[in-house]
Amino acid sequence: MLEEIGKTEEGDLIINIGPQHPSTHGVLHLVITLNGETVKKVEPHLGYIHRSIEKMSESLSYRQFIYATSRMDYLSSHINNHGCALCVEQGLEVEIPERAQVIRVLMGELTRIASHVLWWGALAMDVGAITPFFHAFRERELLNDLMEETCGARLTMNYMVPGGVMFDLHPNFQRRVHEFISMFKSKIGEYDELVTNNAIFINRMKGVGYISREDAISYGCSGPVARASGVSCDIRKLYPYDIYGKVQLEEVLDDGGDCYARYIVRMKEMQQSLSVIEQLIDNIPSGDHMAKTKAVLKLPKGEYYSRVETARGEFGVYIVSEGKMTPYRIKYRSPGFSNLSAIDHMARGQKIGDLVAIMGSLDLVIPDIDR
Amino acid sequence: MTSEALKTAITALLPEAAFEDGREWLNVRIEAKDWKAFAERLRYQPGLDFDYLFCLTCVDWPAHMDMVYHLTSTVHRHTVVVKAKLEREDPAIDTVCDIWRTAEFHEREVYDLFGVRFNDHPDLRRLLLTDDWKGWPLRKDYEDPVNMIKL
Amino acid sequence: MTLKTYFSNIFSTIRSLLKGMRRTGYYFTHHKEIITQQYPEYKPPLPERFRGEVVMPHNADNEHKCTGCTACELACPNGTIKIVTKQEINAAGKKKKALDTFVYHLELCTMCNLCIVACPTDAIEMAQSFEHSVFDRNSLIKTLNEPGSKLEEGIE
Amino acid sequence: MALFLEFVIAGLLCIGLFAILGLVLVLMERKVSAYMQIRLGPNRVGPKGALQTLADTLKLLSKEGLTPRGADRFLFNLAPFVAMIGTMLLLAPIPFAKGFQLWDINIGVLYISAVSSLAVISILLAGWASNNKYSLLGAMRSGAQIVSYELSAGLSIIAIVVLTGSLSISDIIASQADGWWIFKGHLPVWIAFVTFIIAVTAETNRAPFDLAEAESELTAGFHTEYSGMKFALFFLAEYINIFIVCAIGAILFFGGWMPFHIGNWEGFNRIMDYIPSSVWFFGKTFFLIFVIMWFRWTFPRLRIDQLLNLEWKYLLPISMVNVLLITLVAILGWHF
Amino acid sequence: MGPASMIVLIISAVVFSAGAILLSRVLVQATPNPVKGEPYECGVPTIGKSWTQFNVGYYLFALIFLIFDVELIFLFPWAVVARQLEWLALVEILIFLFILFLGLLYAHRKGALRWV
Repeated sequence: MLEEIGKTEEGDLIINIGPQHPSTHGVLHLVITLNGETVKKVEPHLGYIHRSIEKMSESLSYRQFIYATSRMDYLSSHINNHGCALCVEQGLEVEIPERAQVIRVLMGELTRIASHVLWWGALAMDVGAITPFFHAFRERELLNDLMEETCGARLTMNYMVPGGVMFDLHPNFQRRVHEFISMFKSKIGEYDELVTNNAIFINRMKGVGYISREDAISYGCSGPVARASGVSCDIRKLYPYDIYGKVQLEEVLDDGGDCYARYIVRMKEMQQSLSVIEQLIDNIPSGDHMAKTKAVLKLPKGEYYSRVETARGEFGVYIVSEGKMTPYRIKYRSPGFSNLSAIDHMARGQKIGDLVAIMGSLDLVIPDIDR
Repeated sequence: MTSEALKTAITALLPEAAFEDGREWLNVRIEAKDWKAFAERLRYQPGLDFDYLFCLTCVDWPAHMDMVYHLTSTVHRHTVVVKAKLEREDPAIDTVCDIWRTAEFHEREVYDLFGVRFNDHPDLRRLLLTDDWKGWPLRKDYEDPVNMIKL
Repeated sequence: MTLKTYFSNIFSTIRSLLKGMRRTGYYFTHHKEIITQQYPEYKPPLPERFRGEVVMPHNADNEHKCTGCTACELACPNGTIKIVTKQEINAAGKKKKALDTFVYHLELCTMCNLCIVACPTDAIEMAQSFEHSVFDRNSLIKTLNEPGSKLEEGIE
Repeated sequence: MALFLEFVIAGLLCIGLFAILGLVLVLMERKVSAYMQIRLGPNRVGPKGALQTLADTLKLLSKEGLTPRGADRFLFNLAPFVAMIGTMLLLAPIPFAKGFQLWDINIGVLYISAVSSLAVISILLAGWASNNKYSLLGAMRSGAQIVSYELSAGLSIIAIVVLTGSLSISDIIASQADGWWIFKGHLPVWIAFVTFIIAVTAETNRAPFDLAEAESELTAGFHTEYSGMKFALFFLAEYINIFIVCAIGAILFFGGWMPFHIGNWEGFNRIMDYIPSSVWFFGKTFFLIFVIMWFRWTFPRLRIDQLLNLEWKYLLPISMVNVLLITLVAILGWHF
Repeated sequence: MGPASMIVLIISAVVFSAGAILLSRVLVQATPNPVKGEPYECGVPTIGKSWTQFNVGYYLFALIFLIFDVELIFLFPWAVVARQLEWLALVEILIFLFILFLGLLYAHRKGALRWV
């Protein structure tokens, strides 16, 4: 770090933002070089909560390692678990009952809404409006409650298992999802009143943190960050898994490339998720919620890669198997890691207040980045 | 492009490339020294346009190491997996972070956890661990009596 | 910037701000929308599937269903469960392995539910308690089978 | 001796007012924010949480006051005193009720404009002396911000002065005996009022202009390093400042302690006179305080360049033109 | 109470502040600790000096303010007599504000009001 001072010009200020800072969601540590209010360089220092989940997973069986992935991107733990389960199923070559597939997709979309709602509140808080954060939690709380009823946990679900889902749906599930849908639809207008149409908010977001389509691809961005730059990258559309191929889903694209575009993309994505839920909730096929699998799972020697679309983007699981009870090597391709790497590109030359807005618009979850 | 067409295109690019049967995607095994030039071709040659490096990692085998690059094209939607074998003693390979910017972080992570040196990387430092950390944690022979809990 | 856009800017800004104020003003005056729950006085009912801690139910005769097969111990990703078995002579006069102590490390448990799923005899289940904070870490190490308890009849 | 006793009583009264206002305003802020955020807010200490701020004060009293290493200790300790003195001095010309005024100075509004600019000095001192980068940035920001917004605040005060023809606060109130300026003065007074409210929100470092302590960027801005009682003093001074600027707003636009009168409706006016003048004063002031709190709990924060744009490209030109309009209204006698 | 109130107020402010600080000094046993004395920067040691040369952007606004604030002071005496002077006041202020406005326009054109 000492040599960095030598590289700076007179009048530059090096400031640490994070790990213990009120605006970094989690414990992101950014070392930024400032000139007055202008950001000259942003350098993320990662690893503050690195737990080496990849190394841990090497000593866990194929049933066990899934629980750890809930703790990576804790806001889309369902979808992370889904990706892992898909990867193991790929190796086992089991057929998943349709009921389980529908339940998985439903849970995934509910998780996406819950995650985006939290992001919405957190972004508003980053740019200084604190009230929306509490309003966001009202909706998120409903979702957590109804997921808790079926899965038994509110955050780290561990509900998806190789072969299906751990339990069948709770009898109240459908009714409560309907309640949520009608409630959410009545509240989404308030979101626009409080934040989306607010002139101060629009001014804080428009033209801030621009990233072009080419750069977004080169930086490996995915999810809403890439789609806001016009990169079509929705795994649910491009490489449909489970029953995503059969539902009506529109990929939300925007070519703004700035924070406001990312905001709009996520807001529209919530509507899309809602429409997927509405399509499926009354058509859950009856049947088993889980395929028969062996007590001890062994993946044949080889390599398996599966990817799913989490709330933050493309989550990939790469398993190298030696045919043993535990994987030889697991690599998690986390969306936040690549998205974060673009932050220097986005924030250079902007104000320090913009940097906070950019961080919010990237929707970073630090355990997902540090793993 | 289909897997077969990719195979012919890649053979034309790099005759030494060997193919492994991937389950889903075409797996190409190359020599580490060929990687940089090959990567540039993959990225910029019309018809291939592998512009999206969505996964970069390393696998530590008992006798050697494999760098694994998952590449896809947002134009043609075809995917290829490139693998390069490295020595376990002092592994090194050319960086590709000037071709795919995302590689800068991913290569730092691999350096951090596996100790693979990336030639010409602009900023090859530890990313996750502290700067004074000893050893490469994701290698199979890594032992850390302090931080690892044996269950 | 013409004078017209200058003023229309001002008006649209003020209008959007007033709309936001109307929304917060609505909540300020409508107290029935408040969602705060008064925690220690009011404890919301937890769903029956909520995963709070692993318990081993015993019936009225102080019998449990655990055969000591260690399926849960193997299923646990964190080494939360340690099963100590003993040799026992059953009614038929045959020597048989049986449960001696079922040690459960609550401090290591992540409530992943894998042990419950793995149990062939449904001997353990998840309880809804969640207020686990204690002053001494050792008090989180629990023995689940009660003293003097034995295996229920007919469970193999 | 009697004079000395008078001074002591006046001083004690001011200290008491300070303390009580601080407690009430902090509680009010927390309750307002809670209801807007569909929460209950403090409700454990005392009836409906009324004693919460008292408990917080006791907590702050029991905290160790830290001075960071390398800080300029003298200036660091001086800053909260400057903040308090600047705020306390502003109490002098404020009439809390009919005839209840410490000093009926004949240049009251000028005095207020002059003394209120002391606040920026305390913030700059605190930020500079802390040896902390966040503090320094926050102080610099608020320096640029507060001095800018003083202009439009001053111009909107001048608008009322043009109408009344006096700088004395008691004269300004007296001129509103037959109706408050906000009702008598047509559109220009409304523009002046809106400008005033925006400008004083910015001058007191309140959201959406709280850049000096933007917690998502600079953790706590200029008072990052302050803890214990020194922090409490800053906090107190901030809230009393809000009270005072709202009191000024009430005096200029809503007639201070003057009851609500309509022209020559004798009966109605007499009924209104039965309500004590202090109730009128505090009612109006607290209404304005509520509006400022309402802003805070609704809006996102502006960015520094947008903040200065708002002042120099919108508020200042508009209030300059507005002064012309007001002069026209005053000369033509268009006000009621 | 007259001008003496200023002295009373200053003394009471000092007494109040000093009293509060001293009271907390008496109540709290200080437990000094080198980590407590660190300047807060998110739990990371500060890199470089805090007191460095600072961006000129902030001071620019202070300078412009100075010009305008002095002009503002001139407005106060004018405002008091404006109603008596009637049309003369309007003409006078029109000229005055026009010049001021030109100054603002000049500053704007020069880019002094643009944040750098």
